[in-house]
Amino acid sequence: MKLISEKQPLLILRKNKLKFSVTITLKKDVLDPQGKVVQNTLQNLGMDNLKNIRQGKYFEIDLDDNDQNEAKKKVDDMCKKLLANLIIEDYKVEKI
Amino acid sequence: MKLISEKQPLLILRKNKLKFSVTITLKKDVLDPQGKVVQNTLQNLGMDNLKNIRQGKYFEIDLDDNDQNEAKKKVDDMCKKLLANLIIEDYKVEKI
Amino acid sequence: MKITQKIIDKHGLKSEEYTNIKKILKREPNLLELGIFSAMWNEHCSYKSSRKHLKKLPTKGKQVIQGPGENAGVIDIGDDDAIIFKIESHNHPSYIEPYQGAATGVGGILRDVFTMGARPIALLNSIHFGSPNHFKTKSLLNGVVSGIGGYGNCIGIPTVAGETKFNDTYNENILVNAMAVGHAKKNKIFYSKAKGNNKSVVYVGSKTGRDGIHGASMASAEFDENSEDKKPTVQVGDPFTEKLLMEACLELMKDNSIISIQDMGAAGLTSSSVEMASKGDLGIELNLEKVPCREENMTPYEMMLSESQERMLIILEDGKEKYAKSIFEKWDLDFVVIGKTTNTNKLTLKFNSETVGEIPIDALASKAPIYDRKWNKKKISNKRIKIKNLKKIKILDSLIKILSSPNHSNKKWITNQFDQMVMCDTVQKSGSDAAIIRIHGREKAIAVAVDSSANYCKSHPITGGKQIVCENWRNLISVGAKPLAITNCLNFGNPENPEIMGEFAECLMGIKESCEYLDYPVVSGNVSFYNGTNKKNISPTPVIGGVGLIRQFKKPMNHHFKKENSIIITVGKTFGHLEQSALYEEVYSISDGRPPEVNLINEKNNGEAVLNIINSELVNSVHDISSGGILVALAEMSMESNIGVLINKPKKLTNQFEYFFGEDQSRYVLEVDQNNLKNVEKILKESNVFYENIGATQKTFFEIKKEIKISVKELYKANNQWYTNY
Amino acid sequence: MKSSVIVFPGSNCDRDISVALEKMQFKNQMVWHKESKLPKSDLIVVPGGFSYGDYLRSGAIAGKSIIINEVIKAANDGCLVLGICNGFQILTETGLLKGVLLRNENLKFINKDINIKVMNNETNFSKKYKKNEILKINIAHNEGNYFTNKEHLNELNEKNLIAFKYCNDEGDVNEKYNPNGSLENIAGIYNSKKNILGMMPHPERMVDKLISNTDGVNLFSSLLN
Ligand SMILES: Nc1ncnc2c1ncn2[C@@H]1O[C@H](COP(=O)(O)OP(=O)(O)O)[C@@H](O)[C@H]1O
Ligand SMILES: [Mg+2]
Repeated sequence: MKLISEKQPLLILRKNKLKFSVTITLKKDVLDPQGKVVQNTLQNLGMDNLKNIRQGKYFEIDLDDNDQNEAKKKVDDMCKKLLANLIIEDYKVEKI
Repeated sequence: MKLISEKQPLLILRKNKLKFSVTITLKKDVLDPQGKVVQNTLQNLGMDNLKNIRQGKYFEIDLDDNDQNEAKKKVDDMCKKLLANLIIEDYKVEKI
Repeated sequence: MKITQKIIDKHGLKSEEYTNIKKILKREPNLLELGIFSAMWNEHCSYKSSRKHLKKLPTKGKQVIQGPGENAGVIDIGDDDAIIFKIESHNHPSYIEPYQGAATGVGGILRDVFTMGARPIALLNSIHFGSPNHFKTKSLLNGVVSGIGGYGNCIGIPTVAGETKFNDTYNENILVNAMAVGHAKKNKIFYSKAKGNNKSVVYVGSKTGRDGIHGASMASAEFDENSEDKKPTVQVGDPFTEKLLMEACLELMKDNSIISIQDMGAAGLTSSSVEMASKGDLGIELNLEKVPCREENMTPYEMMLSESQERMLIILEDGKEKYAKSIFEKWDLDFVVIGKTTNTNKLTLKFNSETVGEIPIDALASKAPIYDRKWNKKKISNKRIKIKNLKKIKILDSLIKILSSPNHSNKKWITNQFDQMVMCDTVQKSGSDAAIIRIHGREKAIAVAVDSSANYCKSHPITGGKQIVCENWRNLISVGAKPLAITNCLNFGNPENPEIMGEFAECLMGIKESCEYLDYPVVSGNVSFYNGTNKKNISPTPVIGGVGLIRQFKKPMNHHFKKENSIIITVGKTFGHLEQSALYEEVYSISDGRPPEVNLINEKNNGEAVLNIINSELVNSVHDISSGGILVALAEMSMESNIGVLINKPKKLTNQFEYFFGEDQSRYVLEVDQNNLKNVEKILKESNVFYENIGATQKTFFEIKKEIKISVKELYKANNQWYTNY
Repeated sequence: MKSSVIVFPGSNCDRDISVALEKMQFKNQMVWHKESKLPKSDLIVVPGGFSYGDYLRSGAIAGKSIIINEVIKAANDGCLVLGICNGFQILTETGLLKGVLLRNENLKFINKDINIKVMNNETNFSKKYKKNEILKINIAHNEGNYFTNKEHLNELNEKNLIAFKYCNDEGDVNEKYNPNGSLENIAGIYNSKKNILGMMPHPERMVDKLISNTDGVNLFSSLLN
């Protein structure tokens, strides 16, 4: 807080909570046993028009950061390091 | 294919695959042990600005349907009937 | 598509091998055929480097019903009961994707066992990780353990024993070996050998996707910087479907519908169909458009090489299709007749009635290349490391240091993640020398354990090979079981390197010697070569999985001290071998000394005497003495029950470290009631076994007279914190 | 006493419970999930395991099966229903029991023997136990972390509907002895009519001295009369 400059007080004083969503989906040809069972169940329950379901993961992430680009990069980093397994999964980060 | 009417050939001829996404999140007051552990792990990895993570589920659903509203209702129905446990979860359906 | 050099290389075929293929076919192969050759001639399927050496292993015995060569080995445990078991590696996939790699490893080995008609009753594993300080180790450990549990827990088969080790030799190449044990009726065992012309070939189980295409080649390729590119070959396991497949197969097996059955493991549809035809001296014709596919537009190449999990191939008796189909439909599984047996001795592949590939079966099986690879004898160093030259340490500090090291810490953090009790026949869970599983509804039980010792094998492959068989044998004896037979998983580096091939050849010599002497034949196994990165090979790590029989089961024998004031006896002579020991490794970081000698005569003699004592119900608890010597063995017995010991200082030996931490082989600790002592001594004397009375159990304190005294609780604490703090 | 054990694809403690029931002299039948009729029974058991792989949420898909409607009907007519582990999860998914079972707090599957305390010994399931008796019973689950809303929790407490709580050897109920993060250490609950019991621990694993202990026996013998 010592570094507040005259020019951008608002940006820093405002408690800067940025919120991102991350969706993680299985790569195209990777087996999705969960999605398959869910799909069968829904079809058995009479949902005929249902063609396909794939299941994935979803995260909502709050960051304290001033710089949105910077923050997004961090989320990206989290995905690579932990949240997604890039061998079988893809991920998408979005500001919400 | 015999039923194509003059007025709406395109709509029917176009193989009408509608795609929806469903995100399911835990209600606010429900404990999210997964999110918490993910959060701790990331913080241990040095992600200091990270304030909060909540984990949820994500689905991509393909329907064969002509009417988008109708289809969305069906997805809504799927959520209520199976995908979400409304005691602890909220859901959101979006056309993608 | 024209077959270019690049395509050949990509398939991992050597140019001599390609020339050979052209000679066999008398033409150029097409891409599909090339893919099939590459899968079948691959190390993983053909055992081309190992076969010559494997042949020397003893595989026969009164107890053996089926030795190596089938999906799993089969042994006789009396009455009309048979035990079917095997161990297999899933090292490379587990390094790339630990959860799924380990999970599908468990799934794969289970299929090998229930394919033969057995209901699986126990799972074991041997997992080796790099140094705990290596940045990948923690997530690999987490992923592998939860993957093993994830699959076994879900399918509902108890995971009851295993071993977990850390060593920087595995930094870039972890080992994940899984073993499955099943029970069958002797007259209801199913084999993969096809019989009869024009019989239906049926595909059952999950649909085929683009999983692990060329997984088998991956498992036989060294890792390099680009290994991350090999990602998509990892498969996702579906234990739920496997459970259905298992129940469906076992249900169909009650009837006489099946001629032969084979799971689709490495190289999927290719290896299963070729193996069935080859064993039956038949041909096989497949109509690939009938293969149930998960993805759109899959090509014959993809179908033949896919390694999608949870699939089986069955050859049915005439007229049984409808009945069999009804069973698989009940379990919501695909069931499709995709071809038939022929008498052409060829693998004929059709796609929409067009022939897309045709290869003589023997070219893929019996004519697959065999290499007599060059191997060098290990140069054994004569370096002697004496404790006198080392810096001063204290006995208690050393003990604590060993007990709190990752390799010797209590493994509950791992085993609590496995369902060990499901099926309600687990008499003894993880934590003892061997697990005990009751045969359902009977009074008999089997004991199972897995063991390895990479340090021993590295520094002296022959002795190391000998030692692991003996250690495994000893672990079964310690719970009162008569050891019957083993399975082995041979994890080695690059066989094209003569030093590595030498380690392989010599370890096998050692294994053979012990197995022969102990009448402990090898009935199944698996070889995993090319473990290592960038020319850095792992230490040789053969893993032995043993099965023993407890004929009349009364109460489980284990190593938990039962009472205060019982006498403690060590069986077997203590010489004080430290050159290769837990003490040297954990306290001095020295791990290149020679392993202790193995004396097979003593091994057998001591073991049989101990078994006799257990069977005569003269002993309260038993533990073998292995890594860490007498003191660690005693500490383990104490920590399980919070009963202490009072040990006398040895008289003859001058060096206490040698006495208490020495790793001489063929030794056991026995806890004996005062009033049984005479009878125990009588048996030991009559069997000419060396033994020593070293002290007694006592309340709460772990004590060597005038040397150390510590509460057992404190030892327990030291032994139980590494994993939770990691 | 007639019992029925419902078998879903992926159930894996079905054999274990039927062995236990038969050992305790129940006349037991296995009922396949696709069946639309339940045999006449005094006790229905929904066993442990991984019905439908526990995909989506544990118990969710079994909660939509054909047979489950029959179970609901029977339960509403007062039939005794016991859900063990996955069975408990299924019963909450059907609404027969309120609340949910979340992922274990440490996110790991947990298999071990733990202590539980009998909180209410005046039900058809527990009358052979002493009040506050401490049992050692095996747990084996991924999702045993019981959660419910405040009103329901109050109801559970006020109406004495908590069947078992995790505790230590001495019967101390304390967060320290909570293996999975479950609310108030709850290990099992009754519905308001006390004809339905859902519990995470596996009593069927505790009826044979040779493999464990016999702390589960009294649950079955309570049911017998
Ligand atoms: N990964 C594992 N899975 C199951 N059990 C394990 C595992 N690792 C170790 N164990 C168990 O921990 C105990 C100690 O292992 P170990 O020290 O290797 O035993 P031993 O020296 O008798 O061979 C054994 O009962 C073993 O079965
Ligand atoms: Mg041992």
